[in-house]
Amino acid sequence: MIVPDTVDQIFVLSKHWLLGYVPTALQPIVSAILSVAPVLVVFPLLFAITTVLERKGLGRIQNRYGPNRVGPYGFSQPIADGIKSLTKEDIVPRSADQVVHLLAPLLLVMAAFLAYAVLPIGRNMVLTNLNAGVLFFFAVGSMVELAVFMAGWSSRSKYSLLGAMRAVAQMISYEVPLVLASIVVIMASGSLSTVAIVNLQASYTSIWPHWFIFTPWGFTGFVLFMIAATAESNRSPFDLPEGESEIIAGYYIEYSGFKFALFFLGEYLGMFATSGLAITLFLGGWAAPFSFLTWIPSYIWFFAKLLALICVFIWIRGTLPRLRMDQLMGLAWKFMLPMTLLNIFTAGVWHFMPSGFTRWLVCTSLLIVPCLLLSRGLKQRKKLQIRTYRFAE
Amino acid sequence: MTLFFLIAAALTIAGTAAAMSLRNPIHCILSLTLGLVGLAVLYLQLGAQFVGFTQVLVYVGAVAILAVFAIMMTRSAGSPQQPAFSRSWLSGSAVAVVVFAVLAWAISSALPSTKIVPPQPAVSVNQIGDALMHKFALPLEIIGLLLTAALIGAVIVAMPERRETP
Amino acid sequence: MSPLNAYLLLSALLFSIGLAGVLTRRNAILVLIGIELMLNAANLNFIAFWRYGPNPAALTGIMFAIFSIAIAAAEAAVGLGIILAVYRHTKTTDLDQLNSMKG
Amino acid sequence: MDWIVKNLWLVPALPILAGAIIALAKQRHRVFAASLAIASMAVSFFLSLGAFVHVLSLGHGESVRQSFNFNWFQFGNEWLKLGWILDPLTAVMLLMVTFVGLLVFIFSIGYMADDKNFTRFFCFLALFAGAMLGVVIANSLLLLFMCWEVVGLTSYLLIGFWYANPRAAAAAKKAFLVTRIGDLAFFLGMAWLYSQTGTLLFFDGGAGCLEHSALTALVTHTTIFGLTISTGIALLIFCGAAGKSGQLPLHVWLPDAMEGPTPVSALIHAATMVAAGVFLIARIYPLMSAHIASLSVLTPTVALQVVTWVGACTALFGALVAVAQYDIKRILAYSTVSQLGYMMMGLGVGGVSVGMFHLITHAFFKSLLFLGAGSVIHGCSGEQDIRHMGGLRKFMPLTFAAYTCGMLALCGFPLFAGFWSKDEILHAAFAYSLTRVPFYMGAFGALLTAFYMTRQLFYVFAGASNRPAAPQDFAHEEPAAIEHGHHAPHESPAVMTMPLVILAVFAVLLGFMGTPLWPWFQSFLDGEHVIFSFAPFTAALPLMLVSSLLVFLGLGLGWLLYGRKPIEDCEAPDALEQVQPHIFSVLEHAFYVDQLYDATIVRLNTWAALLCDWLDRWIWNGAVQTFSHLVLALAWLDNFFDINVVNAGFDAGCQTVSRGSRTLSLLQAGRIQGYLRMIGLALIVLVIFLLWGARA
Repeated sequence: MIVPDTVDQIFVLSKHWLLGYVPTALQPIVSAILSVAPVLVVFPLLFAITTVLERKGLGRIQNRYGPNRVGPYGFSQPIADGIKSLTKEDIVPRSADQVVHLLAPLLLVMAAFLAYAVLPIGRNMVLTNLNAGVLFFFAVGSMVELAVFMAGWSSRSKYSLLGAMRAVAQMISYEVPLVLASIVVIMASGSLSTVAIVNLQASYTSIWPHWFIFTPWGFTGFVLFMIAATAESNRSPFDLPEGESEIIAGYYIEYSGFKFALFFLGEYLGMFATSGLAITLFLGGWAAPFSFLTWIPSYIWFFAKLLALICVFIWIRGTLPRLRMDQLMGLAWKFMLPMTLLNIFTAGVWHFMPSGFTRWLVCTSLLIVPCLLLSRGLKQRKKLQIRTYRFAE
Repeated sequence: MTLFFLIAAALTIAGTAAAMSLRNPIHCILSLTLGLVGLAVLYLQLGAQFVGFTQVLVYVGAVAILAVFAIMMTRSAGSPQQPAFSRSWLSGSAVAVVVFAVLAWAISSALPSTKIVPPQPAVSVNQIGDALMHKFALPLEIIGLLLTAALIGAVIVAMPERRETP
Repeated sequence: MSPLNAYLLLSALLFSIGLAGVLTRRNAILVLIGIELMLNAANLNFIAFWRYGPNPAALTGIMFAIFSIAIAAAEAAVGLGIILAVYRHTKTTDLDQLNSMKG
Repeated sequence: MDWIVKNLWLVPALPILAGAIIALAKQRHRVFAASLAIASMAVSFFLSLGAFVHVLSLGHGESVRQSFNFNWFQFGNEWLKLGWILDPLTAVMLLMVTFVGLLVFIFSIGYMADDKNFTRFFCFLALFAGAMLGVVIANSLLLLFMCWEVVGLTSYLLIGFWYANPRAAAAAKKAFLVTRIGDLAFFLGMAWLYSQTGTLLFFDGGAGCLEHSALTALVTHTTIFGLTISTGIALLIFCGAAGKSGQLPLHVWLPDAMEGPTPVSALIHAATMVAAGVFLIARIYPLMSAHIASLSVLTPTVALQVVTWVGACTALFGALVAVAQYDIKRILAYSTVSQLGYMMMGLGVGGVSVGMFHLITHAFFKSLLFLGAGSVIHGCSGEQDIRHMGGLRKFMPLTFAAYTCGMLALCGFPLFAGFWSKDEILHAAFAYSLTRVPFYMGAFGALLTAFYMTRQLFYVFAGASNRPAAPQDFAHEEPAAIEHGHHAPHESPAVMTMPLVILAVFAVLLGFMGTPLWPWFQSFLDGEHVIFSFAPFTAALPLMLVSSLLVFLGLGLGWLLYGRKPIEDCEAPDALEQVQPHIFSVLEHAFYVDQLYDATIVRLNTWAALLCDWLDRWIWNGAVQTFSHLVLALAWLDNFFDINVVNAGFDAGCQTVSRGSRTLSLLQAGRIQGYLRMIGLALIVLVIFLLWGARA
């Protein structure tokens, strides 16, 4: 089917077409710009959509309408928010550290955007096909914590600092399981390059795709990855740092105006990036779910899966209560970490065992039993501990 | 001596110099991260992607945050009262300068300035993985052991004594 | 000035900056950072020699760099742990005051 | 062994015992002292008589000599033996000494009556007599030497009896020293003899040193200048004798010895002590005359020639000087020196008997003259200068008579004692085989003797009394005479004149025992039978005529110069002086021998003393001082070293160590960055080495 192929590669072809007009000297720079620009455009738009989607979704979950005043069914709400944030006065606390205060949101957004360089949106539609793509993703991902800390500390207020410290602690704790969960896929696929991983999953047996999610370690890996991802992006059950009921707005409390908007942009972009990675690792990236659906262009599949995950996030946000800080930490270090290690172990076992039902049985049991044990361990300590906060003294 | 190299070098030097000279520790650490990112870029330019990304991951992600945490916990976050530099800063910097001079002299005089530039060695993560697993298996194990030991050690050292007398 | 020399000079500069920081900073943490910097300078050397060295395929430079990074991280962790412990006892991280090991 | 030989030691022992007792007695026991001394002397005299008789009875030949030896003390495994001997020589001497001593003792009772040290005087006299007798009977040269020394001591004590008078003390000291020089030589000779012969006994049944075996041993060896050992020893012993008998070089002490009381001079410096030297030579005559068998017996040995020459010179010298003396005792002293010279010459030329005969006769008339002089001085209350005397013939007739007998005997007036003995000497000298010179010297001496005796006689006894109004020089006065106080000269009491008479008798008669007609004395001494014969007499007749002619010539000259016109002015120079003033003054000063000695030996002695003093003060003392200073310096150095180097050094060392450690500790300042800085520097150095090494 030629038509789907050209449609599939429409963006790639158009880029090459456009490059033809560019003098050779500037060739590399222009090609870079051309490939980066669409990403910079598409994902903020997605951000706008998700804000509306989230507010309407939460409303629906909470049995109320979301924003419906602005534009049809409130879908132009983001435009209104955007205008609001642009027009709001940018108040900077006097004692704040001006430079760091300004840099924090920029760094956050930049880190988020950098993450997309590696995600294969469509077939042959990856900004840079790095050999150590996943590693790049996590390297860039780690900058986010620094940005959060800068924001929290530079605004010189107790609440922002406390929120920042909590956010950083949380993000660091969940980065470990995040990485370990992804390692399972890397181990299985044998390569760090996201493109290779997707290509590996692009094949089909009969109509079933070879996605990793359809393997016991793949599925647990996906679940753990998603839990860690939500924690990474400070959303839903893990949004303790900026929980309104806790410490108002957490580390971006002193921000207002456009910088406030940037923080939100950064946060959502971070969420899209981690879910994008989840898609590439576990859900086959731009691969169609079924062999007969491959005619639909690859990027469509990527964004469809992305929207699905966003809905899941919104769904989780609406339903799960907020975790307490020590429960959050305990979950990370006492449940997630062992499970991911175990998952890596089962992936190893899976790899060496001959395929077949026994392999399924063994692996699933290997995963289910410890999961139950570990989770019971968490439930035992029911009584509330007196939370003691103290500095290093 | 491509322009890209110069930019990266300038970035690194600026970041590190600032890291060592700023008064506020937090600023130092942030500038340090900048410097280290510059260094990672240099690694990428040299073709060692894996090392560059690990560098960023380890230093920017972990060490910087750790340093910040340390600063936060030792209450030296605020603008420090005493002067930032130790009393005998002059002699220290003098020693550093002399060291640099000697190393520079050594470098410039020792190596033959071969103009030919060997081709960019293509290194893939697979090759690194293989090397790690085969030729450098033992060091890997040792590093693993060392990291766990360090982990436990750091925790024990930093942990407040259980029987803290009031 | 071959590229290798450039890199070496850069690493030497980095090293001496790190050394200067170590020798002059008063705050223990910053001294630790200075040390980190010196280690990075060494790493840069490794990669530079790997890149422009005779036998890039051997990957020794990279390996060394990786291990060095790992160790540096571990070292930073332990160092900061010690600094915290010292702070807990002496309530200060000022190196000039921490001279109880005086002879 | 007869009783007398065994107990011969009593003769010297009694006077010594008496002397000891008197020494313990108080000064006021004057009678007790005098009587004890005289009694001991008398007993000794009788014992001597017994010994003389015993010797007479012994007969002749070698058996005449009897000696008694005993062990004195043992050193090593040898016994030192002493002993005494009784032979004609001893017997004669014993008789002479004891008899003359007795008479002098008696005379000195009167003479010393006014002296407060009367007992002490007698103590010394007794001691002297005992010692003199010891010398006479000694059979061992050692015993003889010991008694010889005691004699010297007593002569010193007696000469210096009036020790308050400085001249007397000086004279005593001079006498003692000069005789001591002689005694030293005597001692060396004795030691040499002992080393050669191994014994000092004269006659020890064949083993004695004067017996044949020892003599032959001595004669065979020769020493320096080719002299035989016997001659060497003899000469040394002769020096001792010369010292004691006042021979030429050592005669200076005799004239000065007149400072002592007159009896002393009489006994010691006329009869006995001075005779001891001659007796000694007579005693060891066999040694003197020992010669190797090849020489004939008559040729005199070197020793005897020396004795002869010394004797002749002394005789002439004494006579010459006596002519120009003014002091009565000084004239007699020089006459004694001259007569001793004659005795020595007699021994040298004639042999033992000739010398001894003159000794015996001389002892009697010389002691007579001295005692006469003593009574004259006593009478003139201490005046001794003959120019202040005169015309004593009227005041002291008995003394004058005795004195003239003695003077005639001394001059050798025919038929008097002196004539026979002097003639014997002149005869022997005439017959001397070697030279005739001693004879001429002797003859001229005899002439001078006659001359100065007549001069003295006329000065003292003839003419008017030219005593000065007052005594000029107290020093010259006899302390005893001063007490008298009255000026007119008077005859001495009987106690003094009686010995004079006895002596006068002997002076006249004694000569007949040794005339050529009947030479009893000579044969007695030689141990032969005496033969009465005219032959020797007729042989000696011409010589006797010549000598008597000389005597008459001397007397005539004396009478010519001094007899004709009595001497009124005591200050007027002597008649002889008017004739030959220069010679007269030389003679008066005894050839300036005293001055010569002073100039040479005494000055040498003082120089030596000064040298020794200087040496001691500067050299030895200096050495000791420098050494002590050296030690001090060393000690100071050591102290200095100890303080500055050791301590200071140690402290400095410690300080440097502590300072060094302090500076080193600064390195450990506890500041980490300090250490790091140092490590940085080390790095730099290391790199430099590395590269610098690489390039080389």
